[in-house]
Amino acid sequence: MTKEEFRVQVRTWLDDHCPPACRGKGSILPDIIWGGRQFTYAHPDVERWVKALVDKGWTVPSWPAAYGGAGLSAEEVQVLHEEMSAIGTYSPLFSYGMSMLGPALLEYATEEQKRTHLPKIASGEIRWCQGYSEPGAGSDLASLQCSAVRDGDDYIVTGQKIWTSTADKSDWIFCLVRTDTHAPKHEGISFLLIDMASPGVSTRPIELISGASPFCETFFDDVRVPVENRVHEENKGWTVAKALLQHERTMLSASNRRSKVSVPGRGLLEVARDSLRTPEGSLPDDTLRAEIAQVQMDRLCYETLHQKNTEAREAGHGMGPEGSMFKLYLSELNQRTSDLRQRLNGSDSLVWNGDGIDEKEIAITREWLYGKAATILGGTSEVQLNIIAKRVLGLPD
Amino acid sequence: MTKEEFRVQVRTWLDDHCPPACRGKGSILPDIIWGGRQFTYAHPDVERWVKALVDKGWTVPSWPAAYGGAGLSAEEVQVLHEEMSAIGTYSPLFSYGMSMLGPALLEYATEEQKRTHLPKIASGEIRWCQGYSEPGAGSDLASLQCSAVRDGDDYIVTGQKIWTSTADKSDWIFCLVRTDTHAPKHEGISFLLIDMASPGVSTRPIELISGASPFCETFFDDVRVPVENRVHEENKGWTVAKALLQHERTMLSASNRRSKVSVPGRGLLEVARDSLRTPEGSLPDDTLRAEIAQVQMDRLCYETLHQKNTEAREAGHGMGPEGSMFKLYLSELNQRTSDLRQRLNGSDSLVWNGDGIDEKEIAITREWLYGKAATILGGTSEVQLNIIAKRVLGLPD
Amino acid sequence: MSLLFSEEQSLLKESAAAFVRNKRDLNALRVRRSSPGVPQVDREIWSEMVELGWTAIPFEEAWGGLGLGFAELGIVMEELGRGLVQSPLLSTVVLYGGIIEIAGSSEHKQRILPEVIAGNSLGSFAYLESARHDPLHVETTLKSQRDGYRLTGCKHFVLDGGSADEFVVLAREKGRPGDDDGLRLALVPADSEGVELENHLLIDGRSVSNVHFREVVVEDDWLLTGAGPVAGVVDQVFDRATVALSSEMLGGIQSVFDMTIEYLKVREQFGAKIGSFQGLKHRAARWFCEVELSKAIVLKALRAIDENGPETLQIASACKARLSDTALLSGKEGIQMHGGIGVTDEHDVGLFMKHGRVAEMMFGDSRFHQLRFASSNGY
Amino acid sequence: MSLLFSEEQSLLKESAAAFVRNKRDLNALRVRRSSPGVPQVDREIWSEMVELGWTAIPFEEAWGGLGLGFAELGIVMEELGRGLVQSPLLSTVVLYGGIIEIAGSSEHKQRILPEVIAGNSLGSFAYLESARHDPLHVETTLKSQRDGYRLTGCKHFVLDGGSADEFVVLAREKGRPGDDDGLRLALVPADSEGVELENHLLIDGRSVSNVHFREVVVEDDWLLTGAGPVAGVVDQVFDRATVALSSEMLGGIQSVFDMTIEYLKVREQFGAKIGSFQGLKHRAARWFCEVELSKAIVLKALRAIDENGPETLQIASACKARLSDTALLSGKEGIQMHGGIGVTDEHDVGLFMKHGRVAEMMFGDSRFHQLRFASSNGY
Repeated sequence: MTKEEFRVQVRTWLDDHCPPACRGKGSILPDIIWGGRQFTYAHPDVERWVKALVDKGWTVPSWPAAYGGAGLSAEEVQVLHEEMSAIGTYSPLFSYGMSMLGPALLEYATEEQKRTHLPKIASGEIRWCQGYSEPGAGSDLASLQCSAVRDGDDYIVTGQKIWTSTADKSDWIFCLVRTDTHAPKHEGISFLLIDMASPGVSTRPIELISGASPFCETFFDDVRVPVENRVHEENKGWTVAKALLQHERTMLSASNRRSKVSVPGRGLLEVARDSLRTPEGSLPDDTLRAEIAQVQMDRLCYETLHQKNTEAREAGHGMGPEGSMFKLYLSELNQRTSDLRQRLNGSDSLVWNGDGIDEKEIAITREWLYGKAATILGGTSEVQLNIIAKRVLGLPD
Repeated sequence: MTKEEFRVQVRTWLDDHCPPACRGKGSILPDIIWGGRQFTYAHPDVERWVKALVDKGWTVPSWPAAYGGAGLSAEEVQVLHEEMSAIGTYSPLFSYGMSMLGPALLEYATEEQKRTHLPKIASGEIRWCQGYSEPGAGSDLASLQCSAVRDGDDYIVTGQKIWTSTADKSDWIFCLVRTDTHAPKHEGISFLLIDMASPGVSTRPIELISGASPFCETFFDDVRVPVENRVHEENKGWTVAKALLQHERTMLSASNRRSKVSVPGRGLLEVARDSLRTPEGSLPDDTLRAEIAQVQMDRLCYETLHQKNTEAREAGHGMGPEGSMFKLYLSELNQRTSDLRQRLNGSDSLVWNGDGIDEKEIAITREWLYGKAATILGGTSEVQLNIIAKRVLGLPD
Repeated sequence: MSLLFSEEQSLLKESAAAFVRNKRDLNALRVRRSSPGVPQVDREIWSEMVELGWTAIPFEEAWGGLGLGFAELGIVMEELGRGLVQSPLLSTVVLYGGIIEIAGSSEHKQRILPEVIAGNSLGSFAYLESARHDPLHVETTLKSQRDGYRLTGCKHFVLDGGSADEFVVLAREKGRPGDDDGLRLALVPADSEGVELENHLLIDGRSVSNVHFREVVVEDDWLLTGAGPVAGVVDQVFDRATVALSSEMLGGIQSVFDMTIEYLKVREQFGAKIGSFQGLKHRAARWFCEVELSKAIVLKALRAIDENGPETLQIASACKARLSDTALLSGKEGIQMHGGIGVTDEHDVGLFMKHGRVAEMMFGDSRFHQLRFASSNGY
Repeated sequence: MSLLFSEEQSLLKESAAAFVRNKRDLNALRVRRSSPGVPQVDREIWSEMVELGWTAIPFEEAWGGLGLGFAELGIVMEELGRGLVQSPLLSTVVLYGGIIEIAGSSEHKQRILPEVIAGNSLGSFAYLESARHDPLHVETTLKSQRDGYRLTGCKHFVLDGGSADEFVVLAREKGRPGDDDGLRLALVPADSEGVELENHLLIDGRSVSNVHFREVVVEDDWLLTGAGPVAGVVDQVFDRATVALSSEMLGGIQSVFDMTIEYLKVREQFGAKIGSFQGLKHRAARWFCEVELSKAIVLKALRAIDENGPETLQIASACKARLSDTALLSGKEGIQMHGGIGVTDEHDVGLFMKHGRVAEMMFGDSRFHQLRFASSNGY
């Protein structure tokens, strides 16, 4: 089938299956649907649309059909996105299962593991979270202590994970655990899939400087995990972890999803115009004009670099360690942007609560505070700099 | 004698000995007289004034009288400076002998060495230069290779020094040389005084990115140096060197000498007014106003910190490793200042030569280029940062 | 004036430090932030501060003051900042009391200053009408009527407004917003008819209010000055306030710096103390320089306020600009060097970062003071 | 348009790189700088460039051009920048030829473009009258007389002015300096009576001239446009020039970056390669990011020039601002990381730093382009 034939097919299918309520400007589609057992649809049209996508394999179009995908080529995926964009719709299902675990399973899991887990990710039935970091093992991820001791056909897992994003809303967790305490630290780690309904698993939300957060601590108290839930060989979990971190960085480096700006709330310029009482025309303070221009220009440069990289990947060049550059730069750019926006917003953005203050009023403040985590979580800026220095520039140890 | 009695004495002496031509606004005194055998006075009044100071021991007033000083207390030195300032004069004699070698000799030299060398420094008869750095030993000063091998009552010195400031105009050089190649690197170094008229000593000026410079390379080709010219014990030269480096940093951290600004040429604001065609009033570009204000405010902060440190030292607290902070910050502040000044001066400061261009036209450009060396020579910024981290903050190795 | 402490100043510093060690309670700050309603000034701590004589520091002995200066008040503010101990010193002593001292009649001083010193009366300065610091942008009007004046307008960000007994209000008698002419300062009791408050809690636990004035009757003797330009008084008050606030910022900055350097010495990653990594070492060393510059300029600025020389305004702006930048850097590096734990609410570094951020923007951020410095130097 | 190279573009890049490897001669630059007098354009290298077809790249085939665009010209400029090979491509092809192409009559094009492409005619654009880039500040006057016009004024910093056969001069027919109205573009042969040059050598070896015009007779058909606003033409020319120059800067930046990273891998201090020190590693990694961003925006800007869409001006300004900042950083880090050897004239890094500095300021520094970007976005 040629590209254009495929395009025609897609159009027809969309005409038939995408409800008008899920298209265009007034679309009722939420930004993201994370799925999982706790999730229920707020609107039947959304449910109809997602089910149609799932049936077609188009929530994860590049995955093989056997695992819930549609086996599309990169070019076909591109066409699919273009056609959905053209009518103002998209596939709202998104999860760490889709963006991180799925690609790792495709590479490292057994056939049985793939058939068990991938379709439920594709359909949104099971929501996954990530159990990597521990309180004592931050940037030095591989120094993790959470242990899994073999007992017959099970592992007994004991320990604590931190920064397990949305653990309290997730059904399963993929975990790095230590299966050999005597081996060098990278060589005693295994990769386990754990059902969070298992006895001994508990979670506690983490409060951040910005308030309530999606992050949790997750505790494992003698949790039994069947050996068949180990991905890849025992003590070879670091190989899986590295592949998965690469996917995470790629995900974090996408400046925006579906062209919505990554920094929520009112734009810089909008805030500046309000704050400086200048509804139109040139702003009265050149220093602020220059600062706003700088972050806008930097974003333009960043997006161009990202586009170039995407084109190169589509042309067959792999994403290498330079993924660290994207994670590093975007997190800092977003911080600079929200720092400036908060500063422009002046005294209004210093308020936390009180008379007449609701969540909308303090959105800029919360976002600014929450953004402080961006240069730390998912690999600190310092770790990214080390990776660039070593693996991109080849500087000596 | 009370402080005020001393003040009266100083006044009377100045009245009698300071020629009118060497005072006040129209003073013919040069900024600095480096002295040395190659030097001749351009004006008899200046010669008369310097000779009078030398006779009185007031070119190095705090040194003991036996070595060419006047044995004044810190308070008396202060009074002397105040009184000279009051009539717009100063002691123009200045040299590395006075600021660096002298204090080190006072601490480490034998009585005979002091009597031989210090009076000639005090009188300006002998000009000294410093032989520390080598091409392979930059920041890692102690890895120096220039060797001194004992031969009877002499050392035979062989090797190369670099960044020997004004070596081509100096009479003697103080050098760090390696006397033990097997010892740990800090423990095989000795401190030698070498007459540059000795056979086998040669110098070559170094051209910098800013053009001709005071710096030289100095070569030692089997130079015989009497053992009596070694200061302190053999292989203990590093002790002397460290004390001397401290004096150097103290000297470099003085933002200005006799209240002349440290960055020569027209001031920032003057350049900005010309360049923006705004002879008075507010400058038309807020971003430039903010940049000029920033360096001016930073200089105010720096000078305040320097003053605080000076007061603390006068109150009896020693200058510790925080001297590195002064060297670091001032060199970078001066670079930022001349970078901004050159940028304000626009296309005019990009010219190197041509029709109608003389040295005065390119003073801003040369100064900007020369200033690039300030964060490298005398200990790079990186070395200063290491010292602060380790010796001030106590961070672990 | 020397930048070193006199013996008396060293003693004051010790006593303030002891007080703060004793009162420092960052968990109370957390609780307060999540409790409903905006809390009032803590009267218990306040009365202890009054007993220690801190409210009396900058006032003349004639009014019951100690006749000391900002060099001394700054010492206290710095120590309070170190422990994030909150008090109405800034709103009541520096702003309210300060304005009365500068621009009040002797009747005003007689009535107000002893009550401020005794801790009986709290006040604040109601000046701001825009999100960014822009003190001359005054739309609030003061209109002359047969039976006195009428005050109408809304003021933002009035420090400790919810606890104040009286406000000094900056209002416009003539001219347009932005003019430095036509301004007046009026005393308005908080319980006057037509005064209405919205109280807000800030991210760092401070309280501020929006204060609405609706046709509030202002009697003749509530006005602080003649019809001359008030802008000079406002400048002088802000010089004092920025420098006092800078002292408080300095205390917070040092706490963050100290706790972070300590963390670098104990936290291990990759088999080594993280303070041994040169990347962090160099940043720590640069941060140290900024802290040292901040200490120096605060000392100079406090003394400049006391000497009241012609360069006070420049020095005060240089001080606030520097402290704002250093506070920003300290919040950033403090959190980043702590890593994950640094962004959790349970760790103290975030509280200090928020304190620094509020202070950074209060009375003008570094951009504002750069341009103020430039203007006052004639360019 | 794709940001990746087409096969033709890759070939062009290889051929330009080979040329530069061959012609690169930094010692000649040093000699030239210390020789008396200001050198002319090197006609030998120029004729080789002409033979390679580089002068023909951006012009339509109708005039003998190759009908390619800035995407291709930028490839050549970048390689030239890598080796600091100087040529009048910027002055003659981008500025002089570009203006003729944009604003000339077909007679002008017929006369001039084939000669430019053939390398027979050199020209430049005489616009600047102030130390900082401020193209609308034009005091040079063009006065109508019975027998044509008279041109009077002085232009600074005319690129390769000493070698030019003809200038395009930006002059004011009416209005005041700073107005974007009342401007004209006039062709003036360099040998016209009343034209006088002062030639200057820049720190990076480029040549520029101050050109005085003293009552120079300008004939009617030397004028490029009607009496309409010329500012749009000037903007368009500067977009092209800044982006072409940015390409050249990118080449220089990459050379400094590469030679410095290489130095970090071989230079030893304290018993280790200095590239193993984390302080330098992190700075190198950040520098790498800036270089990568620079590469990307140059590609985008070159393509924007060719597409001539509504956002060209913003993209060109974002490009020049970024490249100016990266050039500044590269000069600074390049020298600092080389240490002492980096400030000596014998090391190449200083030559690249100077090249970057000149280009940073030419056609507006990053401050200028920040504000231009802001204005063009309406704020």
